[in-house]
Amino acid sequence: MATLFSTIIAAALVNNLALVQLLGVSTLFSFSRQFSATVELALLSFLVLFPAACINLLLHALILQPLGLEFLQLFLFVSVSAGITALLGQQLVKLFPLLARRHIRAVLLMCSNSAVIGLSFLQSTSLSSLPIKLVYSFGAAAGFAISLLVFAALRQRIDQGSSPAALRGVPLYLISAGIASMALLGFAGLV
Amino acid sequence: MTPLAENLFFQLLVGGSLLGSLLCAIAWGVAGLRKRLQEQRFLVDRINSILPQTQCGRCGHPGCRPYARAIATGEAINRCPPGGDRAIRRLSLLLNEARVPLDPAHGEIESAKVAVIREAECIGCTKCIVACPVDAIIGAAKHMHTVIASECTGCDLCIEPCPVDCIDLVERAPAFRYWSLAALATDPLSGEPCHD
Amino acid sequence: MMKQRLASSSPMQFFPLQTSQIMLLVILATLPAMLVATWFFGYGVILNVLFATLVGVLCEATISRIRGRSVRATLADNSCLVTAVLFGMTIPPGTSWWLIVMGMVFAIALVKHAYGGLGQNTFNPAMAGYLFLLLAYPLDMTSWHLPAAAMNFNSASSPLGWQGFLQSLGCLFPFLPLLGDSLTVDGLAMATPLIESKLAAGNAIKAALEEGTGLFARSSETGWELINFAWLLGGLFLLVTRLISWHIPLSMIASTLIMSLLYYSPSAVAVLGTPYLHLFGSATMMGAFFIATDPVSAATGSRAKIAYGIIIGVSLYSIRVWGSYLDAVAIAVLFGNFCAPLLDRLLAPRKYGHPGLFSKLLGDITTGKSSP
Amino acid sequence: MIRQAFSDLFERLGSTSRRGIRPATLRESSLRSRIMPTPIPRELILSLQHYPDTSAKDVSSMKPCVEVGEWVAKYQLIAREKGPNATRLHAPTSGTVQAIEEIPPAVNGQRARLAIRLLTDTDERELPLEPPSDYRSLAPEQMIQLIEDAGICGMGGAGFPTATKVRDALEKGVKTLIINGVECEPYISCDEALIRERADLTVQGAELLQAACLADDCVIVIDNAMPAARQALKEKLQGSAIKLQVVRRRYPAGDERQLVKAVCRREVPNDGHPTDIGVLVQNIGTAVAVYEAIVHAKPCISRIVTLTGSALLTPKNFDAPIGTPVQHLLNLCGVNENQHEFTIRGGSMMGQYLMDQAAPIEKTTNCIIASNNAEIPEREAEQACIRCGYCEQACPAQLQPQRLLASIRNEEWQDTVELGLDDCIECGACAVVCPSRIPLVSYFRAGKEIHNEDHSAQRQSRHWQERFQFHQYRIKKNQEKARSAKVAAQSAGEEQGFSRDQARMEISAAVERVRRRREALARETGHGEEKS
Repeated sequence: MATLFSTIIAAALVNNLALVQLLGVSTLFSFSRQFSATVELALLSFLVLFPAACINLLLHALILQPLGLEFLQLFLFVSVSAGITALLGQQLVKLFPLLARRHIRAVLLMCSNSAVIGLSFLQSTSLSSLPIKLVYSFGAAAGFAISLLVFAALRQRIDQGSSPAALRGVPLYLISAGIASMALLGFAGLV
Repeated sequence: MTPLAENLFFQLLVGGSLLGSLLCAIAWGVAGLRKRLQEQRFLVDRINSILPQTQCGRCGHPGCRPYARAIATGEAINRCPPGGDRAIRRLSLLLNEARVPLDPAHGEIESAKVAVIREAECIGCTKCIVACPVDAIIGAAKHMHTVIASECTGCDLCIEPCPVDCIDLVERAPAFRYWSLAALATDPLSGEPCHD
Repeated sequence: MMKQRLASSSPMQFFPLQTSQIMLLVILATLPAMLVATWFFGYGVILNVLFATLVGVLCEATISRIRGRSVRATLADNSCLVTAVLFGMTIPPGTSWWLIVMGMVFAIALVKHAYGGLGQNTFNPAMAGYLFLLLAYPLDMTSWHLPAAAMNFNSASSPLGWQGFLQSLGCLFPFLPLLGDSLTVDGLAMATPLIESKLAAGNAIKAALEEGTGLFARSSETGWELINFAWLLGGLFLLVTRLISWHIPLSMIASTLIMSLLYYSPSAVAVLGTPYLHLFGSATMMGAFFIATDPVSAATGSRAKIAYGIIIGVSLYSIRVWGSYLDAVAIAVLFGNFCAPLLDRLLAPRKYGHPGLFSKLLGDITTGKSSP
Repeated sequence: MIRQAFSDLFERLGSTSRRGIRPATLRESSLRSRIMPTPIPRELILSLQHYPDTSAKDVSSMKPCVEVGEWVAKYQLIAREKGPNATRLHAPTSGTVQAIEEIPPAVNGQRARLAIRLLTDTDERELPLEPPSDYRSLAPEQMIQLIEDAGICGMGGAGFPTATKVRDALEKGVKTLIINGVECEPYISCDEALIRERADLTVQGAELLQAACLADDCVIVIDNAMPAARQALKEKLQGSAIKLQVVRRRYPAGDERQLVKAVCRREVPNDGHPTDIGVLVQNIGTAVAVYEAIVHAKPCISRIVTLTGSALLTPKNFDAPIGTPVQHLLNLCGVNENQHEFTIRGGSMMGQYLMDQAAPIEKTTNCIIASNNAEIPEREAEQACIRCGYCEQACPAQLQPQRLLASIRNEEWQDTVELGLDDCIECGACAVVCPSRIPLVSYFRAGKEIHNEDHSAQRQSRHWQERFQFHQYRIKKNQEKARSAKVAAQSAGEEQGFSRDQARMEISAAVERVRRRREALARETGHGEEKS
């Protein structure tokens, strides 16, 4: 129980993909104009991140490693995540036209998102056991989705302010992300 | 003596309650999602309900619904002058797109209009009656026509067909508005903006 | 005059307190802690605060000038003073002037005015400035230069004497030829007000056990309790006058207390600390009453405030005990600030006549749509 | 100054359990004397537009049924309601109708409205009243009819027609009738004076109202700052089934929804009325007017108005005829001209500055404050919001004014809907406690106006959509008809038949058009009635 918990905390908070590892930061800034849209985007990104990381992990552990084909991993990771995004996008268009109209670009760009690939790479080099890696993937994906939500709420507050024109928008988001990173850095060593 | 937090029973308790609340949250999320997804089906209807329904065709489509269909498949949202900023704002929220100014190629934002027939000049040709998309013009052949003001959308489709040019578009009286945000934004004492 | 009045709207009566006066009252509430800290650590504390205020005011004036705003109006809200006082009290007394300048400029320029000035910053300026310094200059921020007298409470001279004042001034401005060779400043790596139990725990408990609590013995090791009580006193003043609401302090202190009770084990006191130490042996009181409650960067709304306090309290304890950083309050508060907008959104109060979260939840689950 | 600040802060200390604020009460001066009858002024101005006060499209909600130059007797009906949301108007005294004309707006945000100018004579000749022989045996519907005939509207503030409200309650079935005697505004004392001096009428009015709406029980609610009224009510209520409840003085405790929550511990649904949860709320002044209407069949021609403020020599309560110019009442109190800088209609919390001293007292006017800058200082310049949350603690609708403000300033209308801008009751508690002196209520009013425009635009577009769909349907049908006619003509092979068919079609189309025109006209007028 304690290991499970600490793994999730480690993945979601201490090694947060977006704000500590700085992977997939573009998703934080570019695709979430309103909060309700970000909730959907967070869900979609979780739906891409978690299965992709799991499949990548399993393929890596069950096929690449035994066969000694680890040089293929980048190719494999990219094609798996592209396949998952394509599948998701297709289903969206078919079943949920409004959702697709709102997020199709973000979802398609996620196939080459560094968060997906980066998570898979981090996992493939880590030494922990396969179940722990799967739990870690879950935590990391959930942490990414939650940081999307937190940042969307923060962005809305920032946009409401009367900041100087030169700093309005992305510069201020970057400053905020920096300060937030500083705070999350403080959690280092927690697990 | 181990701390309370390392007690197995305590851990199970906390873990169980956390898991339980997680499950509850998921159940809620799924239920909420189901509701939201039910709204998904009628994308064209939802877009159409935002458009002003003047049926003026200035967007390049023969009516509001065709334009809504086009928007659903990816057309720009800023081609509706009668809808103006309000429609663009609501469409951008619905479709999660950037708020863009109105496309000037399709006309400019105007205040609401209403068509008025100069009744003395009307020859009763019924051409405008045929053209009106909302049946707001009444009158019979060879008789004077008139516009039901409350039904008129101000689409100007009746102007073109009129052979004697006896139809005018006049501005509707704007809604009574007293409190203005612009006035609030300036300091009454110094006249400077209170916040920028 | 009369015309404007006619154009204005109800209500026509107001409570007499204004923002600037509230800020002054907050500063008033910090006075006990400032005095106690001075009593223990010498004039360095007050000098820090004064110098930080000077830098802060200059910085704020410059920026509002650049932004084309009325300098007088910007300074008149007194918010910069509160930032300066809190910042000055968190950094170690006896640091050099440039550290204060960097921290204050970071706090005012980047954390406050970049976001649009008072009321619009999402992070607490004082804490962000402090954390910036801690990450950038860890050694300077953990070295405490105290007058000789404050180091050794058996010494004959008082740190509050003339000698102590000159020594403190010399620490702040090392280039001043104040005392010549007679300047004897003890450099000591130890806890700042925010860096606590890891280093201070063993010493404080040892001192308390061996020498009795010795509340008024002027010792940098046992002084923390008194300083915390002073913060608590100031905090209670704020509570009683209802300048702050009880939600944040109470939930933050309670969650810290519960965490430390859960993990309390007499055999591991040196590592995990005692509940008493977690509450009064460090900066918990200051954080709970003065830093986390900064209205601009905190959550608003009572439910959101409670969640915000719990997040800060739990991360405070976690960082202190398991984290690798020494400072906990600043990090925990900044993390809380980061979460605050989301908490505001998710835990907004139930509007009158609207279904509450629970009934909405039930309605969602049972019918698939929210009840009216 | 600082002492005042502290005492106010401690005052707030007591208000933890419920939202709202506790401004100091300032009713004493106007309660020193008894309610004064008002000498009839030379001219009465009877406004024909009273509900709703500000946003109506029309200049009048009543139709005058007298002519210019006509002589009217006291109690004579002079205007009838046009739609469901208006009441009738009776002549408060005898006199000649001098004019029916538009008068300028009395306060901010109001439009010009139609009014009857009545030149009074001194004889006060009245129509004979026809009171029911035994008012105790009247059926509820008859009582409501009497209330409607008397033209009574809510005396508390909004002025909703009482008969409509009671009828609605009767249809839905109510459990509790609440008689609202809580006055939460600092200055207004008309309700307190009324209870103090006419407690028996109040109680009888409450009993009649209870009989009219068939409520199970009836509660008279007053606040704890009116001991004399409490004593008087206690005496009159001995042996009565009506209960007396005393709530803590707090602003805005007298608001209908707050009162329901305080008495029944239930909240009124946001999109409903108190009658939806089985509660009917009526003001204490309304109860007295109902008594007069049912027992004596006397129409509502006067009301109690508080005149107060530091510019008046003798503040007091008046029993003023509807239509009395404010100036007339001010003169009766004696104005210290040096002190008098402005006049407020309504209380200091929800009232508005009076633009014209000649404006009349209306059925909803409860207070006139003549004051100056020393007593009611002007709002200081607006400063930045520091999100202190005091407004949130004060908001009786449990909204988050600070977040609403940010959304309104940034014109994020979607968010303002979610944050409940439409639930704001504009009580002003948030603006009172704001340390940054932000005129929050003005922002909310501006936001609401834009909301309203949005809503009406949406309604309009929905309507147009229906019309367009019908248009398309009609064209399709006509085409089909034409095609079938053509087919028939071809089969007959007769050119003549074809032209006859066409003629028939044209005739039927013309008939159709006329029918639709009638329908449209009917709908239009129907709309007009609904709106007014």
